[in-house]
Amino acid sequence: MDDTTGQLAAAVENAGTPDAETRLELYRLMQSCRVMEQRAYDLFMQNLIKGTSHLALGQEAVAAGFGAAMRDDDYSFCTYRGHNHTLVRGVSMTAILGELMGRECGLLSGKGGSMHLMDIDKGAMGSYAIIGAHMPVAAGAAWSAQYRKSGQVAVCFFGDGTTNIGAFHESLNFAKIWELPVVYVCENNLYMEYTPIAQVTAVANPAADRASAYGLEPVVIDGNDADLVYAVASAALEQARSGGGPSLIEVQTYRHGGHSRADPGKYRPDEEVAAWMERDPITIYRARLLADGVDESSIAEIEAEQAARVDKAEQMARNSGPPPLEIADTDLWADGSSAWRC
Amino acid sequence: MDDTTGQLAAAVENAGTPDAETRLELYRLMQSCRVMEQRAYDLFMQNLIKGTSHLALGQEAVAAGFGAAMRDDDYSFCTYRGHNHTLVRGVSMTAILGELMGRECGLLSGKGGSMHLMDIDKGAMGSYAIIGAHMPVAAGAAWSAQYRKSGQVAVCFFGDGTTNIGAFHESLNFAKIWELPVVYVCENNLYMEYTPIAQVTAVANPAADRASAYGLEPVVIDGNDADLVYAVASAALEQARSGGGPSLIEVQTYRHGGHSRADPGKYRPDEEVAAWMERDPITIYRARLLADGVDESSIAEIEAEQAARVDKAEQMARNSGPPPLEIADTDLWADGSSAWRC
Amino acid sequence: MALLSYREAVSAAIAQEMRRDELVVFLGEDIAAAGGVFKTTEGLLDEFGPMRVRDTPISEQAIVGATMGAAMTGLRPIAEIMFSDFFAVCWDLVVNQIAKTRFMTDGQCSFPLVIRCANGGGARFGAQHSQSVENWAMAVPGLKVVAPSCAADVKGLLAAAIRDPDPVLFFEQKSLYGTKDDVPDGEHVVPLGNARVLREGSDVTIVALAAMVPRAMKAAQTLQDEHSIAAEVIDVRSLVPLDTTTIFTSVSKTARLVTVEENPRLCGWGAEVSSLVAEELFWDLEGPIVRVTTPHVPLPSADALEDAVLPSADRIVASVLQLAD
Amino acid sequence: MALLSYREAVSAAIAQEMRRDELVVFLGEDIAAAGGVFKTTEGLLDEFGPMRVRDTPISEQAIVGATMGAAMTGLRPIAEIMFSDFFAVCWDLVVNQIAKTRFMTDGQCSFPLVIRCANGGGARFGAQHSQSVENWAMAVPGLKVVAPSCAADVKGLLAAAIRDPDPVLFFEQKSLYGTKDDVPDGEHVVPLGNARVLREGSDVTIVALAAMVPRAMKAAQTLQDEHSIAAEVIDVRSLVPLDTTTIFTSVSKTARLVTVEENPRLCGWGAEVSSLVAEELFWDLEGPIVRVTTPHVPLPSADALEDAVLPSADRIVASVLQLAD
Ligand SMILES: Cc1ncc(C[n+]2csc(CCOP(=O)(O)OP(=O)(O)O)c2C)c(N)n1
Ligand SMILES: Cc1ncc(C[n+]2csc(CCOP(=O)(O)OP(=O)(O)O)c2C)c(N)n1
Ligand SMILES: [Mg+2]
Ligand SMILES: [Mg+2]
Repeated sequence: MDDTTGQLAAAVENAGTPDAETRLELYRLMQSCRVMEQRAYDLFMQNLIKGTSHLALGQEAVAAGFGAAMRDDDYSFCTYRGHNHTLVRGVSMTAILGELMGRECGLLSGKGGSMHLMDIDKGAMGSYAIIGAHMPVAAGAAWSAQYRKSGQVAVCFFGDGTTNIGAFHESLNFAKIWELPVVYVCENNLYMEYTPIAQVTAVANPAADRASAYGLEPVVIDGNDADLVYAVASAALEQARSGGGPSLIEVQTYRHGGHSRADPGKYRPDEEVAAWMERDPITIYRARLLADGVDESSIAEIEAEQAARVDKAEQMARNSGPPPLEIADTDLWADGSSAWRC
Repeated sequence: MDDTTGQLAAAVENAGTPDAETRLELYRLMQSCRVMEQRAYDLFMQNLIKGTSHLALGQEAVAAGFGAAMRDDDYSFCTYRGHNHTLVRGVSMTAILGELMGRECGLLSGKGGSMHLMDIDKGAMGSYAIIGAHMPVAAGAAWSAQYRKSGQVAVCFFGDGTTNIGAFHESLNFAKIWELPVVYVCENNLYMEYTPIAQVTAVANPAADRASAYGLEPVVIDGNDADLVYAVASAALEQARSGGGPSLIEVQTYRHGGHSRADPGKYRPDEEVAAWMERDPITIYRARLLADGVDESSIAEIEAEQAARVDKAEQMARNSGPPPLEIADTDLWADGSSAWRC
Repeated sequence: MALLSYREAVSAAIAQEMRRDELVVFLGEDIAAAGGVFKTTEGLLDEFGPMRVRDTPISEQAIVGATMGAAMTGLRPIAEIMFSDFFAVCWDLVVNQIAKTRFMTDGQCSFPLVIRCANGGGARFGAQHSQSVENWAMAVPGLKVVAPSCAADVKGLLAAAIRDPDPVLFFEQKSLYGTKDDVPDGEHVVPLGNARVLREGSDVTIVALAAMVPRAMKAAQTLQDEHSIAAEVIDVRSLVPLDTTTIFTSVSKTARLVTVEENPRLCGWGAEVSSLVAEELFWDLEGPIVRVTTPHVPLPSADALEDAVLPSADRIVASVLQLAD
Repeated sequence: MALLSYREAVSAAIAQEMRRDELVVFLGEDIAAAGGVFKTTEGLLDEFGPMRVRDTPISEQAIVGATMGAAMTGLRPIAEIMFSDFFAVCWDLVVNQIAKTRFMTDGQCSFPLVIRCANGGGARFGAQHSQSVENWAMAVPGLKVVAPSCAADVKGLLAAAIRDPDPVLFFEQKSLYGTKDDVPDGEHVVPLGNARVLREGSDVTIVALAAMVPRAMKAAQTLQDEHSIAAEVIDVRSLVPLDTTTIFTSVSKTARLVTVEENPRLCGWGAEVSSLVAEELFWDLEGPIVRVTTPHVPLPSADALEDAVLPSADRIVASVLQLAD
């Protein structure tokens, strides 16, 4: 067994309350995610977002808790359900909505779409739409940080369903044997697309019950508690940064809506949905802040600020035209071209 | 946790001595493997076996123990290091040596080579040369047996190095959730090709320490003890046959020689090699039989019979010509042709 | 005749074959209870039950490997790989195991299996959910490769694929799922390996596949109406086996060939058809062989960009006109 | 000049580049302590230490994924995939992630990485350790594809690949590892994308790659000696970028083209070259374009059988003669 065993469990156990500023930041981040994705849903319904889009409404505490805990130069890797993970790194909301809408102002000028958001200057190292693929890539970024002695950490988000694919297994073993500074975060929202994870998984906690297979500490936390996510994120980042190697954290959460697009999520029992709606991370956090004596006005200010932000972002994205057609065959190669002959 | 927990451990604990006939059969099987592979080594050195060949000298107790315990219609799946696993199913030694030598009499008429032995009539469902690939295939055969209610079990052999590839992970989870009648056997011989397994694996027992990740019982046994292998094989086969689902068994063993071809295996410490040579499964078993009162003459008889068998097999293979060139493009399709146009 | 969508034809074919042969089983992600993410498999779980129609974890190697193991031990499995792009995560099982094992073992066993997938662009899903990879499959000895362009062929060719004793990769074009078409009533089976001449013409042969077929037909109409060029349009339908007889007969007549493929430029199936004609029918040709392809880039996501790169009827028309010059 | 084997040229190139740039790192199975299963990487661990030359588990997805992650964060990694056949177990990382991410993200990052592998037949290893898959790579937008035929090019092209800002798949032909050749002393770099005319001739152009190059040269000699046919032999060296200028210049002169490829028939790189010529150089041609390929089957293992399917100098000669008829 590893000498770090218990370190993260201890962090969870002793998680205090973050300082006041951090708490408002956590609320701000969650609120920004919420308004942005609600707007994305509306835009989808208006057919202004084509193709598909995978919302993480209900899962905001995870993005916010890690986002607040990460250093600016840390790396984050996420999936198609990665709008929030991208936003919390400080990426422009206009650029995100613009990308979902396929506009010129989009983060990727419309070349990537909702499933592939990346902003490398902010350390948002991409959204990957093939299950598990980004897990070894995150290990590679961590390897690079380790080799360059940069003190950076890579954080990699993925879903419960992802724990059954081969890349999960290879990545965790690989990260552990090289003691890489990478934090793997399994957002267990109980479902793959439409199939309940319990139906297709040999263990109850798809990530945590497998941690020991990689010499890692099993950690399961309430992913709808932003303070707790922040605490465990801080501890895992610190462990990685100080040479203590990788970690695997399972956070329990729930998506309010369906898997993607207009999926109504009808395969989920009503009571289950209702119970989780009760546990909305933002409602809970707002009430907690108030109970802890935070001024309602500072909360309202954040809400107003984010509401204005999303309105402005939507407007700018709407005003942006379609991308110029010339970019359809640029930037395959580093020289900017896509030439395959000479 | 699963209700079968402890079942195999109990079998190991209470492993009695197999009946006299079975014990002679175990000796016979081990001896047949030994003489065949020693001969294969000689033939390789004489350049009569081209390409490559991966011997399992020293690992015979595994093939023999499972071979003796399996029902004739059970399925076995193995790797490039699979000559013994193929032979113990009752496959012709001439056909195996002939295949290694690329002769017309070869098991696959020379089309497959040493890494791809298969004799489907004997339930020897093939040797697979890409690490891990056969693990889900074995699950599929078990699924088929389950669906057809045939009572057959699939046994799948692989090495310690194979536990770090994705297919391992997917297969075990898949086998468990469908409770498939498949027995996975990890032959831990301490090395992948030249790299010690401990250097690249996050846990000490590469298979057993991961069993719980698939809701399976952890089992590690001495793989050089044919009686013990036979006992655990019988228990695992029985569990699978009676609907108790899959199992994962780690057997500790050692290859006497290098990984393949003329690899002298110099990366292994001398003391390690010496210690394991002391634990040669055949020497041990012979001594045990004698100690238990088995007649030296019945042992000698087996030895003479297998010596004669391998001489004859070699002779027949040598006498066989190269395969007819016409077969180089037959049997891609079920109709016997390789036509891609019409 | 019944009007069925391309999507409905998928489940119709599977149901037809499952009724006929209880060795036919079906597995994949979200295919059973949910009826498939493209709703191509609705109703199958209800009719055939959970032992024959099984949801799996996200484990494509396990899915394809299990399909292989089942096929070599007496079943006739059908697997779904949700998007053809995901073949890349289980490619070893497809190309090194399924495709090779019969040959390597001197014909000891065969692999009566089908792997279906949603292939191709047009849905604004971005580069990892939109590519056409039928050329990947065609490049591998031991795989049969089918890609229908209409509901009737989905039903008939999928049924034939399920009955076929060899492994078939079945590429459904996701932008065609909503298209409707007359499908013969009762048992419907279309033998593999027959290209179909959809429109006769004497001036140029246009060979197309899947989503490119309706575009080629539209182009042919424009060529006729606006340029008095009579194009013969052939739906290849099956890349392996490839019906060179039908293609060659047409090219012998028209002396000019244009291929229209959705896969990116390099080493696409059009290159194979072109090289066959350049080798075996050279003396019949009266002009260059033109290939219309997606340029050699991944597919962009924004609608305007995706439309710009996929071969369009206009681009086909322009290519033929250039050839006719 | 120094006489080096093709095998030694691999480590010479890696050492040259690692000395020059400490961001170059190298990982793979058995490459460090053991010096590689083909002994292509001996001495590197000793010289560069375990932080730059690292042994990995049997986890090709982790190897290639880590290579990608390292490349996008400032390193210049080199990965070894032991046999090219094993690309199938990590193909997703190569084709869906590495190849697409720069394009999809509007050029936000580049991927200065190399994946080396042992490719091709002739070693009697059987179908899962012998195939030529350079055509798989060529079919994927976003990958550069290099396959040298001699030690000097191994060193020079591998060095160029390591310096290249884009992902390069580097196919070493395993049957050539033992061949020896003069390699320039000192720093040696051969730019990617230049085919090489190895032998001039006016009657027919023979385009070949890797192990087929010496066979094409042998065939050209026979054609000259026994049939007075002057063949021009071109070593393609790099499939992407493809030097169509050199190939077209030659075909314009000879008016006849034969391609010789080791990959199986369908959708090989020869099909692409043939289709390019059939489209763009049609009017210069005076005869069919002939492709010599391995037939569309997996490689058999027995020496007699393997030799029967791989293109031989004799088969090349026969194909040219048939064309000359
Ligand atoms: C290799 C692969 N297989 C299947 C899919 C299709 N797919 C997209 S999302 C998804 C479910 C993923 O579930 P989970 O990991 O729990 O993430 P969540 O969507 O719940 O965030 C599936 C099966 C895919 N993208 N990649
Ligand atoms: C996917 C894949 N990667 C690498 C190899 C090359 N290779 C062949 S055997 C081997 C070592 C396997 O080790 P282990 O699983 O312990 O089996 P053993 O050889 O010890 O029986 C390796 C790396 C391969 N065949 N397939
Ligand atoms: Mg989920
Ligand atoms: Mg081993």
